Amino acid sequence: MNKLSILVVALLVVLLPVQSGGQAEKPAGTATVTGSVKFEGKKPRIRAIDMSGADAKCSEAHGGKRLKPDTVIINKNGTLRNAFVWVKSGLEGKSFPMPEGDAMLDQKGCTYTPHVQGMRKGQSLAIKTSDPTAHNVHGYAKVNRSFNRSQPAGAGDVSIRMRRDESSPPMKIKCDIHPWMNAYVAVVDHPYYAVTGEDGSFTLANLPAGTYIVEVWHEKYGVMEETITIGDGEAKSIEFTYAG
Amino acid sequence: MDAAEVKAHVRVYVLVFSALAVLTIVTVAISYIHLPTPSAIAVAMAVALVKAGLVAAFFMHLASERHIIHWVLILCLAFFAFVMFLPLGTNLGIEPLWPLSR
Amino acid sequence: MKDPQYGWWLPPDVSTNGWVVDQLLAIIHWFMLALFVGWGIFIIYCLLRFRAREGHSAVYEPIKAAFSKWLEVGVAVAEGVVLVALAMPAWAAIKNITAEVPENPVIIRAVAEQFKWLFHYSGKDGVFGAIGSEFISTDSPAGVDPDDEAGYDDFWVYGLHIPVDRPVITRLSSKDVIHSFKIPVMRLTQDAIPGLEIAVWYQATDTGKFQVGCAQLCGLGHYEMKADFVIHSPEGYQAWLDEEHAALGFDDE
Amino acid sequence: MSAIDLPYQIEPHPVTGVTSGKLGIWLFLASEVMLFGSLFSSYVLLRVGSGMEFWPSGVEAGLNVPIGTFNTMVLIGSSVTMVMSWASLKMNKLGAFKGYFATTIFLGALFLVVKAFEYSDKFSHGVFPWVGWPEAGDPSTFYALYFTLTGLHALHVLLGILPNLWLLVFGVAMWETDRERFTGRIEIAGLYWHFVDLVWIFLFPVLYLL
Amino acid sequence: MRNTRHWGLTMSDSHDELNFWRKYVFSTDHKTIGIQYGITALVFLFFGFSLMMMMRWQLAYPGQAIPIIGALLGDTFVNRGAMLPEFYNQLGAMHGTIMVFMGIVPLAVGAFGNFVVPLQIGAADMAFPRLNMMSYQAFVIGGVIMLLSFLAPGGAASSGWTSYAPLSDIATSGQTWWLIGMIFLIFSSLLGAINFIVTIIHLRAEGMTFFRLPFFVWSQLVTAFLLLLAFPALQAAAVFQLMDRLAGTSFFLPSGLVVGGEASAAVGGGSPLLWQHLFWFLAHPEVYVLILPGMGIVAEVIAINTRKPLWGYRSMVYSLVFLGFMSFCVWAHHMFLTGMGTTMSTFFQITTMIISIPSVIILSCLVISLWGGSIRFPVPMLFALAFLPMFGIGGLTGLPLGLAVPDVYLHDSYYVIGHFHYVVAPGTIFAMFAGIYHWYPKATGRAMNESLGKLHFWLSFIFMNGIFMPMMFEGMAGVSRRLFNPEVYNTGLGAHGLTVISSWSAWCLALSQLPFIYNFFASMRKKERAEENPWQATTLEWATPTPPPHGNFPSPPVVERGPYEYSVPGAASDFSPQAVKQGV
Repeated sequence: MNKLSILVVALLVVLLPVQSGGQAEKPAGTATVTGSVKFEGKKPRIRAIDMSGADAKCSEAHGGKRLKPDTVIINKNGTLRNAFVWVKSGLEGKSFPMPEGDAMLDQKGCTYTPHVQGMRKGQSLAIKTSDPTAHNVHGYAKVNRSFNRSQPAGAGDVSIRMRRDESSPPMKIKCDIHPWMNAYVAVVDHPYYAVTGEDGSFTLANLPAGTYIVEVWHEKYGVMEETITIGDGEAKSIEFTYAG
Repeated sequence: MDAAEVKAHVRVYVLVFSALAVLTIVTVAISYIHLPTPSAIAVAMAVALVKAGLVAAFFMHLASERHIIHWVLILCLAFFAFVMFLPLGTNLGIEPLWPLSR
Repeated sequence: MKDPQYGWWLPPDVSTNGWVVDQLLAIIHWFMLALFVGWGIFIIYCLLRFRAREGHSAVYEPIKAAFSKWLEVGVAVAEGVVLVALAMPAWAAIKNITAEVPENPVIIRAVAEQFKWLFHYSGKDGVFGAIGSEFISTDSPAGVDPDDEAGYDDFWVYGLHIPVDRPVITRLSSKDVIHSFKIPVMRLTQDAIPGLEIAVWYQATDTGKFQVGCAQLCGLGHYEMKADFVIHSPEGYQAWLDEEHAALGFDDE
Repeated sequence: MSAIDLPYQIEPHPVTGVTSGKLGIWLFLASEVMLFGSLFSSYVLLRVGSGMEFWPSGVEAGLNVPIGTFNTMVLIGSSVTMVMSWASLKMNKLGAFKGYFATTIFLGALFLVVKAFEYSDKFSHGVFPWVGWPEAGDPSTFYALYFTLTGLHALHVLLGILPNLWLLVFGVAMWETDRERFTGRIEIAGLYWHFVDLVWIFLFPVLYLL
Repeated sequence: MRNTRHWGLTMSDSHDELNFWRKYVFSTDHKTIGIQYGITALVFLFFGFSLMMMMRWQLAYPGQAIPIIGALLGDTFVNRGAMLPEFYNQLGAMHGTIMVFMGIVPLAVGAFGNFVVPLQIGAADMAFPRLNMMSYQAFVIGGVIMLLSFLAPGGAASSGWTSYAPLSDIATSGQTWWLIGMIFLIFSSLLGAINFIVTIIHLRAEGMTFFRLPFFVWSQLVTAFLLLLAFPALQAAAVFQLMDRLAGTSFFLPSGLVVGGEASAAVGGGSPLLWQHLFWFLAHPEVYVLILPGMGIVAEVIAINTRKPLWGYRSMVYSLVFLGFMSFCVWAHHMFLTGMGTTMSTFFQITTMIISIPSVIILSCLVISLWGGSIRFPVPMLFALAFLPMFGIGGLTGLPLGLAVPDVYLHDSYYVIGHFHYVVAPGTIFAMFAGIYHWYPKATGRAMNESLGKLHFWLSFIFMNGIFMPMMFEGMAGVSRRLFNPEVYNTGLGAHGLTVISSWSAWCLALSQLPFIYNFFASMRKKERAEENPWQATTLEWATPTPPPHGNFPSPPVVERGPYEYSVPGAASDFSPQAVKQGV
């Protein structure tokens, strides 16, 4: 089955550029979708994590202070951080250039940075450890193959190649030795995805003209989607609002 | 055993077969009258034991079998009793010491 | 890094029940040693006295038949008596340890998961929020119903903090696989089994900082499944509770 | 293959009064009793552990009692034909033996076919080993046990049919050369077959009726 | 009748045409099968031991690259040559499985049982020769599956040799291979057990009454009953776990399981304790399967080398039978800490104390048998004598573990490891060595070198204790077992010196086996033949030519007296063989 999927991927890689007529070099389009993810309602009660009882090396990395988890972070402007926005449909059959290098996930101070990220199908995820303590990287994949590798202090990167789309919901990556550590990685077949940051906004630039379903995902509040039609050179905006 | 003896056996086999058939119907019939669970289990197991006894005693010739076989089975049944002790070990074993609700 | 309290023999005992275990261990091991040395001397004596050599030959029945019978019976009876004599105090001890229900206990939930212990305290109100595996999530790792008001002041930490001289009941449960709650300085081990909640109690006699471990193989991070075990003075415990409550940061809402 | 003539293969041992083969098969059956004993014991443990009110009876869970009853009859019938085929050999009636023995194999196969229909009916209704018993609102291992126990029993039936088929087609040649030994083989095959029947006698009420 | 064609594997003249495959691979001769079992089991034993040596490196020098081997392993096993915890767990689980199910049981029962039992009872072969061959083949298949499981994604089984559910239910696919391998091994043991029982009941020579059976044969008979009736419980458990892993059932998974923060997909409703009950229902009798044949060998060797009868032969036999019987109702003493109530734990404490009585009687009888003898010290006797105190330590340290209160502290600590290894390693394995040195002349017609044997014995004796005695102290110091890096805990840090002693002893023990391995192979090539009855023994295996012909005895032996008639007053020599040959 795995061999089959490799074969299919290989065939796609070979065939698709031919179909799309060598457009791969320049940006695929000129349309832009921007927007923000708002949060309304009651803020959840989220307790700060005290790592000191579990692993002194973890809490030392934070000067012994407690750490708020990245699960729900509401920005000052009332927007939601760490929401993953991507084009769910409308780009089928098109191919896009692959970014160079691997997607990176760092383990530092017994947390994952970044907490949520997107990456391309066929790309590798390099998981790095900067901590003086042992971790294990446990990917709870539902579509890709699950993995569970331990990574002692000072070990080299663990590199995992993602062979399939897995973005709705993204794959959860967890350290079982430090159960509060988790991260989400969305594997997408195209480059039109974004993660909301400190201002809760996102931009999907260089889209070809067309009609798309844009989906937003948040680990606690789930998914929402919106359909949008956009022409060349146009810029449209979408607002998503989660109710707490 | 000689041929005449075997002929007598054949009659027994037919009788046992009828008994087994009747008992099967009995146990199914009883299940339709919906006894309370404990007595339903008791009745069904009793019937099953009788049937198993018939099969073992006549079809498997245990009734006229040598003692060595009986000893093997007695030993086996002793250990069977131990293995049936197992659920007891789990379910009676755990006695919460304090009420565990909040 | 090496703590001089821990060496090649029993670690310190700071529990009220630990002496029962230590005493039994001592009795049994002295008994074992006596038995071993006794038989050992007998074997060595036999090997020397009855070694094959010129002019020595074996005796078909060296122990007289009647005496032999007696010896046989005697050996069996003696072993039986000794073992029963050992079993009885042990049985009494287990009865005594488990039968008393302590008064005025501190109740703490210990939730095991791959690969850490999480300790759930009931907070200021002394009441745990509603608990269920369906409530387990990233922000409620102990499985407390986020909508239950009794659980608003609950908190959970990765270290076990208890007051000295007060009985502590720990309600053990596990989210995933079988773990085992082991505190060497309390002379205590108890399995945490998914689907069951098992309570143990213990009482500390001295303050200090020790460790809780996991004694049952639970996966690749089994060896890392440790937690701090801090025994506070009564005032120190209260101060710690207040600090944890303040850290919740919910009072300002 | 072994050229050594070991004693008590055909003639019974003077003290135990049985042949080696017969003692061997009974020891094997003793171990089978322990296997099914462990399975039944686990059944009790799981059923009691789940709380009686959450455990469906076979009827409630949608098992077809008439078909189960029919299958019970089939297996009991095959047991009778099996013992009759052995008796025929004892009476030196090879033809009758062949008839009875073939019927035994046929009934065993019929049992498996009916079982297969029951399984596929369950599958088509979305009932698989991994489903609980959703109606009760509480998970139960009823179907898991149903499929495991009946599956293991069906495997035993199959492992009875195959050697029997061999005996009927090829093994019967021995009748001409060594009647005693062949009768002994049929008796041993029969003991195994009756045991399989005996297990079903317990499985049927436990799974279908209780 | 002297046959000098080839050591041990000789057939009678009518079988000269047997080709290589028939003769060595698909043989139905119990002697060949016994030797096949022996060699395969020894290979597995050394393999299991080398797994342990890698683990000892990690324990003594945590986080440091394993010398030489570390560089050869893939990056799912090691990180820059240093062991990863998942690999450590695989090694631990496979070490236990290989040693117990693929090493000692096949060696004790498959090899010694097969080779010696028919000879000692005066039989021509096992009752079912072809079944015997099948059981060896099933054993090899099971063993190969186990070894191949290291290549499965995620590696071999890693949930301990006890494979406690739910951990084993959610483990990587190596566990599935483990279960399939186990089913083959169980099948092999069942076939073997049936064969032994029928052989011993039916094929005894004329005059060989039950109380004239050598104690070794008795131990094999009881062992066979244990295998026959206890293994099916594990078979049932293995079927359940296979269903859990492959068909998605939840026999061992309770409701509300949350793995890695995600609710488990299984419906639940099962019981994790069910696995433990079924497993220990097998595994406690299994412990006696490991030790009883060892006791049998030691009894033989002691009787022969003290030149006098065993003291209390009958009470030893009764104790043996009682021991076998009781071993079925003590299993839950492995489960004191699963939250069972005091009533249940008291019951199992009492049965545990009761079961120790017959083992103590057997050991006492063996020790008292030394009294009044004329004790020779050949290599097998040295191993047999060392067995006595070593098994004594193993048995005695079982006491605190069998009592619920000290067990609360010692459970799952290194003390447990030390305890059962003292029973099995310097206990059973020493008995196995005694057996190898003792029966080697029978199997090959050559004697093993005495000096090398003595070197092997003394080094093994010292280093065995060097490995396992520190573990007792580690357990007392509160170090848990199965820790990849015990130094994470301050108890482990405190006891680190003990770990280093253990590890170095283990590596030295490996080196101490070199004289044995050399001796084993070099002695086969010796020109000089051993005597027909080098130990002047009475039992029947020495009453037939070496190597025994096809069919074992040129003419059926008739047994006249008990197995240990040494130094009989008034007899011509100091041993009176059991049999007189018919027609001589």
